[in-house]
Amino acid sequence: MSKVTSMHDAVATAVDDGDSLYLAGFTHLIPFAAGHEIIRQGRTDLELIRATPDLIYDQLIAAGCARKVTFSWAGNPGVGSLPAFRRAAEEGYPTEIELEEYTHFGMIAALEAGASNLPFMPLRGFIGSDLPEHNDNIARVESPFDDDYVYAVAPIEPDVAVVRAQRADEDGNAHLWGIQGEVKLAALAADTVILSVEEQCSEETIRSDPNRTVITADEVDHVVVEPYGSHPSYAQGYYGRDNEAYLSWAETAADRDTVEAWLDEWVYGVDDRREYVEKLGTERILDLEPETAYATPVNMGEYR
Amino acid sequence: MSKVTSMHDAVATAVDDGDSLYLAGFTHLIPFAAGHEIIRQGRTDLELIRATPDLIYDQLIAAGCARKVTFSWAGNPGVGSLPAFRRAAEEGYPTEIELEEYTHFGMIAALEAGASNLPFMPLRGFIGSDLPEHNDNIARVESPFDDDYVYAVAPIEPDVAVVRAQRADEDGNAHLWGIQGEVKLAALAADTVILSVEEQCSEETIRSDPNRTVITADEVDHVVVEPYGSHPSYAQGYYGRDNEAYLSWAETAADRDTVEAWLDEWVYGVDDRREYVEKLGTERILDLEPETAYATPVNMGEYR
Amino acid sequence: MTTDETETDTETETARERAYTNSELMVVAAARELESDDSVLVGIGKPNLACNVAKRTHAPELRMVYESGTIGSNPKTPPLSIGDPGLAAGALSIEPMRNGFNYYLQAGRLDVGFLGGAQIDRYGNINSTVIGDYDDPIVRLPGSGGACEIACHVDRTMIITPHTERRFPEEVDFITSPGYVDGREGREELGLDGGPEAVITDLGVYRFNDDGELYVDSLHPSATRDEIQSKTGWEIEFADDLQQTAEPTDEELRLIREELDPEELYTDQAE
Amino acid sequence: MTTDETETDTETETARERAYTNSELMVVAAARELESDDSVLVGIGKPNLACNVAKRTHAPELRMVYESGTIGSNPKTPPLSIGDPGLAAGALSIEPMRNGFNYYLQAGRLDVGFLGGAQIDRYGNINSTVIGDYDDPIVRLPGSGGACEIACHVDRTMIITPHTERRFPEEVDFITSPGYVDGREGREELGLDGGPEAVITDLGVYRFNDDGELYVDSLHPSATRDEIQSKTGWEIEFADDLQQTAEPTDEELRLIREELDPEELYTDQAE
Repeated sequence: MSKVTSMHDAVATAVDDGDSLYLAGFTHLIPFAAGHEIIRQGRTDLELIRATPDLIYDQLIAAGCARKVTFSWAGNPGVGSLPAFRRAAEEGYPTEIELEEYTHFGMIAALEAGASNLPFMPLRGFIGSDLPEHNDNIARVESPFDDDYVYAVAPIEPDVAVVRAQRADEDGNAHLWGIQGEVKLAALAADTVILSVEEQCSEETIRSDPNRTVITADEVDHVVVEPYGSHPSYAQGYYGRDNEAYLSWAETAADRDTVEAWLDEWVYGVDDRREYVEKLGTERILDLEPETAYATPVNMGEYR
Repeated sequence: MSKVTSMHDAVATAVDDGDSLYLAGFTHLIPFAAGHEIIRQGRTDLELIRATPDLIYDQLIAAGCARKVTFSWAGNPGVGSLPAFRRAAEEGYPTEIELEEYTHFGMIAALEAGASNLPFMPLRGFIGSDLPEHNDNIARVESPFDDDYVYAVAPIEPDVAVVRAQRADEDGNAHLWGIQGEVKLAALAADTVILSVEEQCSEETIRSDPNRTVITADEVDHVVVEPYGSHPSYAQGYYGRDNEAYLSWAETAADRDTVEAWLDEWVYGVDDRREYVEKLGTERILDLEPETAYATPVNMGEYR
Repeated sequence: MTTDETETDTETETARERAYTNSELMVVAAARELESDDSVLVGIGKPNLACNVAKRTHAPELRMVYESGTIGSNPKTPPLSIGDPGLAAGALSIEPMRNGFNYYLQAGRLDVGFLGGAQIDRYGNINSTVIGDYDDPIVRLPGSGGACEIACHVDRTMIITPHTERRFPEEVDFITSPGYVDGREGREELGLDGGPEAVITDLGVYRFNDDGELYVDSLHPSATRDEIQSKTGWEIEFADDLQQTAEPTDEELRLIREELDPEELYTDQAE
Repeated sequence: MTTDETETDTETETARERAYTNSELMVVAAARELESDDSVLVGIGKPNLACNVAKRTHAPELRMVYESGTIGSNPKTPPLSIGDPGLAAGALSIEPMRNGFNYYLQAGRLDVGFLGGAQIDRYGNINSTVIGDYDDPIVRLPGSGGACEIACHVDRTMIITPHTERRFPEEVDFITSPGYVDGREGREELGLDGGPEAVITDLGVYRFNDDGELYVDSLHPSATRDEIQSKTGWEIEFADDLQQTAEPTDEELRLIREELDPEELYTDQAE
């Protein structure tokens, strides 16, 4: 049964005020379009969970959607800090935000526990760090077999995850290539999953290469087909990362007024991702297009 | 630097009497040729570790190579029991064998702990089972966050793992498709790794599809290029499973004499896998060949 | 339904009975336990046939998952093992073994699992490990494989086994896979949901009552209460409204004989 | 080498100094820490440049691994982020994030890691979390990301940072990533091997003595002992045989300026 819908309807159905939310993707396939739709629909009091809040959470924070940020690295990769995140954390503007902080490894282990239905996940992490003192979901655990020890993290189980992939069938079985990040874990750990893809494909395409499948329909509630839905993040093989947008964010978000003007223009000022892409313009889109480089084929064989 | 060598030399270098050994592969890509070479070289006192001992460990046990079997399901899939394993377990012939027993999930979790350098791995397994009473490497652990509990298993870290894949470059970066089983974990958990492949490929081929890489050169000590090295198990896309060989094993191994006659003919009676394949004959090989069915291509993109 | 009625039915069915065997009836009875939106962890042999019969009849959306990590397999012919290449080719996804157990089984994404066993007791606990003493076995069986955690984590466990006396002792020699332990409360105390749903033998279909104890829900046309009781190590209950197991349809028999098991590897088929 | 000699050297180098900047020298000094069979967890900016200089000169077999899970990346141009598409295309392998941390970092498969930080103390402990009180920050920094576990698990941590007074306090406000804790024994007691190997600043290259305390191993041609001491929150040690940091070669400068950072995103380049 087809789960294909619009981003507007998927967000309207899946995301409630007060929800905990994971917009997944490590640099790659970040669901910017979903984030913008959540801002347009005016959701508030969200717990924003994400290893790397990135620009998309900075925008959600600037728009006043957040009450809490659960994270492990809150910066603009290769550029510097996230201005709106800092204003919220340092000055409480536009909302006070509570912080729940991990290391990347700890955060991923917590998602792994959530994805696996385990009460905790051990890791050799946080050792010598001051972080465990400030987070009750990190605890030291002794090995039952010797005098070794580890830290454990409690499961993270978001109400809603939005994940992206390059292609999926109408049920939500998705092929993803390039950097996978924590996409699979976020989908498995969350109660409700919106899957957004660059293009829809047939079930046959999925079945032709089952090792490429990262998300299966079991986890997916809504499928949204949304080309360029990750810009200024990227989709491997479809378009590159718009590094200009990341570099200019430092200035764009430098103060309250400039970031609000940006939101007015690029989020509130467009109806949906299609309008956003039209506004970006053909030249910018074309500049991001990579040359084609196909993976060497593999033969799965036909067995009777 | 090329690690390519012969199976004879790889086994001679890597496998010592008394070693713990993991010949990996869940039904798919079982390293039969490596097992036969170990028998030919007369290794003894081995701890044979493997979720599914399958015919290859039945053959190693029949040949007197084993002192211990660590396992989770000792049967002939779809057929019945492993006669030589049972003779050793029930009658101590040709050697007494110690058993260390898990469930599949427990065994995989123990390999995961070994692969991850963790002192234990939790799982919701063994619950209500009598197995933990008989294995000191299984222990109950309480959650540090609530009143939940899990079982934990200690790490399994074999001295040597032999793993197979369809193709690898000379360094040991390998593409594997189809059923992956515990291949990756075994390679990661072991001290020394022999990688055997159906065919050697260029580093470029590997780099054209990095998401297909299951083993990287970091783990690999020896690369052996050995077509049909998994028969009567199979290599997805290259040849099918020789179910006839599995079905007839019940009879072949039914008593001491028949299994020894089989070893004389098919293991001691050939010098290497090439001779084994020649002995199998063209017709049998051709009968196992699947029709071609390529995976739908993906574009990784060329980024400058 | 009384014993008399059952026996009468059995007699009148003699002619039709020739048309199918009890092993075919077992497959069909198991198939009917499956619903179209089930994700089922398929075993080899009769469970695999049962899933394929269900998928080709009343449960077209049935999702078949194998311990080998293949998700949504669609094999053209029944596999000999749970890791055959025909389960991988054309699957929706293939997971490394750890992920299959961790994210699918343990995380509760699978509805149904099929298990066999050398011994099943009155609470549906299963032994597939050892007959006799663990350290000095009379018969060393294959062991758990995936069975223990399947029994822990799926919603409904289906057990398919021939009914012989040594298979149904009051207590198993070794618990490989938990049923209701010592009753439904025993299972709950371990923190486990789900549990055994049905036991399907060559004599009947059995279920579990409110205490978690096995009872006979339907008798196969060729079977009698006495036969079942005589082969069971405790006084087994029979349903007040004991039914006769519904017979295979022509289409179900055709599927088994022509498409799924033409070589009679897993079923004896009537001449 | 005495202070006088160093100063003399610095003066005589003034002309040549124009030919490169201290940020270029930092890149080159970091590159020289790398060996050809190292697996290195690369950071963005100068660490990435350093790895690429090393790979193109004395360490052709260097394996570059990124926190995003790309193994053996071979980017054509330096990435802005650690997850750029050019790190994925042409990599040897791409691991899900969990596998990268679990199987590569935690399992000890990585030799070198690069870290930065807002504060570094005398034992090489790093703060990249917060200036001021954790719950009421003066400056909220990005946080650990991968840094804490990199500091725990690689054999040799390299720290690249400008040397300003507020960056080198005697004690950091918050330990994000452990160095030698309160000395080498402190690190050992936590069960950690490895540790900080070098700190590379715009003034010099510093290492750690047998107690795990920072000392200045070489001075950059343009720097002085006094400058370093005046910007350090404790009495910093200088090596008995204090060296001058070796200058970039023409080939190293060419690589940085023409191939790796033509737009001067990460280095100031001499006119």
